[in-house]
Amino acid sequence: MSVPFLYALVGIGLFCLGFYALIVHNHLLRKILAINVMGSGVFLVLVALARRGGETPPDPVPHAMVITGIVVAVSATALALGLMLKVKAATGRAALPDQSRD
Amino acid sequence: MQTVLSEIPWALVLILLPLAGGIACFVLTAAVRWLGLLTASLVPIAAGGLGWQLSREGVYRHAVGGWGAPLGIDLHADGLSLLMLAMTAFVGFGVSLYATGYFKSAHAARFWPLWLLLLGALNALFLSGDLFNLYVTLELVGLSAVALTALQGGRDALTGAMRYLLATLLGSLAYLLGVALLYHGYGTVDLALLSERVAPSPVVWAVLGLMSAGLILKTALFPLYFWLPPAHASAPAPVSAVLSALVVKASFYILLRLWLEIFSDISVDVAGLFGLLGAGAVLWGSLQALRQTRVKLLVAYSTVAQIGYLFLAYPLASGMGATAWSAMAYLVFSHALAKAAMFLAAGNLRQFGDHDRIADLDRVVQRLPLTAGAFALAGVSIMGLPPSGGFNGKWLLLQAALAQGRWDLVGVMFLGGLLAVGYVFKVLSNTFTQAPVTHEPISVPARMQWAAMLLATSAILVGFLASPFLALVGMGDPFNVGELWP
Amino acid sequence: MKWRHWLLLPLMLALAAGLGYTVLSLPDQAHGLQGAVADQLGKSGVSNPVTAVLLNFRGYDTLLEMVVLTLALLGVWSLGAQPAVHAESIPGPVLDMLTRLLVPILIMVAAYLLWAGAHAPGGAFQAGAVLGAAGVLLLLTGWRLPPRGAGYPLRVALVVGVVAFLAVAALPLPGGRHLLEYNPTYAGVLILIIEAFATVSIGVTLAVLFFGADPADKEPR
Amino acid sequence: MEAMTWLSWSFDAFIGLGLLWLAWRVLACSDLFKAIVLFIAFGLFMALVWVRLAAPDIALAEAAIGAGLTGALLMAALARLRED
Repeated sequence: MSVPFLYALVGIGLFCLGFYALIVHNHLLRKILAINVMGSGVFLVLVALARRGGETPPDPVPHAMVITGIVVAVSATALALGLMLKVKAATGRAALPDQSRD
Repeated sequence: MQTVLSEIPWALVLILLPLAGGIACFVLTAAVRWLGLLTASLVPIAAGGLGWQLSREGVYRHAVGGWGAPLGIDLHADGLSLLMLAMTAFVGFGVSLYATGYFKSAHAARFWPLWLLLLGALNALFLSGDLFNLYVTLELVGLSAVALTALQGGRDALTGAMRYLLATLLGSLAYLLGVALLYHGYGTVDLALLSERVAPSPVVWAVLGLMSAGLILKTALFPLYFWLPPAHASAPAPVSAVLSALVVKASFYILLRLWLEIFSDISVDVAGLFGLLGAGAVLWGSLQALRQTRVKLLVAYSTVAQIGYLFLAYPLASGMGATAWSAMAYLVFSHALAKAAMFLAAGNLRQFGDHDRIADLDRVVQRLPLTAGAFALAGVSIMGLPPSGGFNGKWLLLQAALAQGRWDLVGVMFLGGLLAVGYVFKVLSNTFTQAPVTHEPISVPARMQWAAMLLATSAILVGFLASPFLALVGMGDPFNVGELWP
Repeated sequence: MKWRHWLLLPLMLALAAGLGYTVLSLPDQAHGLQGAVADQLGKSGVSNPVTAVLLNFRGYDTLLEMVVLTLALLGVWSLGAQPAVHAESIPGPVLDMLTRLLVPILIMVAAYLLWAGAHAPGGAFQAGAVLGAAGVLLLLTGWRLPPRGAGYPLRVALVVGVVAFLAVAALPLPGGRHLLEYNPTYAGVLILIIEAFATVSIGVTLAVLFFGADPADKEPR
Repeated sequence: MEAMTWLSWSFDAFIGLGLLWLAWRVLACSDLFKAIVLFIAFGLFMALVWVRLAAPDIALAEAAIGAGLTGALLMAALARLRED
């Protein structure tokens, strides 16, 4: 298997791993980490596949998209962390209350 | 005069004006209310200008930076974009008017920048013709909506906002993975170019699955609606109105565009699945709404149900495209007006009695007649009774279902209508009587009542304007069906 | 509770397998936009293709992305005061000395990255992040913005990048040209101006996000 | 030449597997502090991958933002979480 496909598959793996962790874990910090891992997976797919076909200069468009994506990810993470602290302050736990019991 | 008006790039004004207004509100904290209301009143004028421009010159395209797709980003406006932009501008104005009375100084300084940026993000989303650019606007909409939900704090609002944030980020990432695969499959992210290039392949199927799942989650279609009721019910009233009326329509719009441009030729079976989920949403959402004991939760579940109607159009469009898509356009627009009015009225009720328990509403009809009237008029449109925009939409949808012998969907619409009558009257019937627990009423500013009334009346009036409405929506033939009904 | 997770596992494996199959079904040769970028690079005003895409060909995305960053800040500030990090994190002499040494270096690195972005790896986001890191180090050693700078001046610094970007974007419109259309003669200068202001805003925003709340926020916690 | 290609391929395979292993540890290890440290390591590994994929611009952005500042934000949040 060529290197671009190898990394693209790793990206898919990260996406699925993060998705699974996002559902399974209760702690909000862990959910935020999971979202970030998922995002890294998507970025990896985006850039790795641009390398298909060898040593020619790589396609800069996905590179620019990923830089945009990284900034979006850090913005979302900052808001999520701030919200998590407020949830902890309001409920005493950094986890979402079980909806079925509400 | 005419040349000056036609030379103004109204579409760009719709994007740049609210963004600049939001930033001005952030810096000049002392003048937020006036800056905010001014911006929100200029946006409908710009939307009107764009409509005028479209009707004279046809579909609008703008190559940002002068590059043109696929290298650059293209903006694009047709009748469908105009429908969403007009909806945003109109609801946005009503909500802004309301918000000038609702938020006190500290919260006002936080509300206006976020809200104007959300307004600009929604306009940018409805004008974008580029899938990656749509991802960025989608994140703008999502983050500002979450921040607005948490604005006033409180346990329910904070946990609701957190759940909402995680759901919306997950949806965006699924969508983005779809964009990545499309780019590597077809070498562009421009929607118009993709619609020429896409052919059935494993990539398209995976993209259809990823993007549909992500956008359905963000639209809160049954069964992925879990995040909507807590967020929409616990947000401040003007924010709830924006979330239910506009924000869920943003992801709905992207899904619709993708369907019309790319996916409808690939698969008809998926339309059946969308219809099934829509039917589930109508029945389940309405039943849940009927069970609620608080006004805002009831209205939030009603949104879950009304989103379902929008998806009923997909299976019906394969046989009777013009009728089904006309119905959907009507439902999108009138639901936005009616639901915003309902949430604003619910906010008034809450402020008036300092609670929103349905059973304890105390002689509201006599003491807050405008608000009760707004709720009732909005209810008429939500139930789909004539004359109203909601009636036109549901009547057209029913016609499409009857003509194609889809008795199952006819039954769903009939039941959904009955349940809607049930939940609207559950609130209304309690507004006449004296509550067991009486309370001291808290005064509600007149403009908050008039804002709700304005939107509710518009939801009724739009029912009388069928032919100009559909002529505008049909501009540029966004649905590929020729003339829209009638 | 746990049995649900076990049920989820096969679903995830199926998802991974499906997506993996999709990726492998793609052709071996990429047909992206590298050709189109290379053709127009001469008119973009910079010679680093990534910077050309970020600030010129797809500059509109970057403009909106600056708004995303501002929005994150607005969102965090609108949550109100956050608990302060406890006194145990008051720095020792080592961190203090390190900071004195590092902050000037980081600022110089940021300036270099900003300038280099036109022709080599680098650019406003990398430079802004380095500037933000310098700000975080300062905050860690206990430095705080003086009260006079916390209100209006801070807010101006936070949005100056977006404002400059918006201004340059709207500049061609009165002449009937396109949004964000640069005259190729001045494209390089315009890009550098946008990037310089953007770097300041990105750096300040990231440092302030680390701090948590609006330093001018007098609301009791 | 053949040996070089094979060596380079196995290096990439090693990084790819290492990335997956790190992500799994980030999401599964019991201590949150450790998880954040591992996440920062994950970010630095990502930066290495970007270099391997001929994307030095992203590598810089990832190291500075993805690993550096996100890591700092996470650490600060964890410290505040454990305040009370």
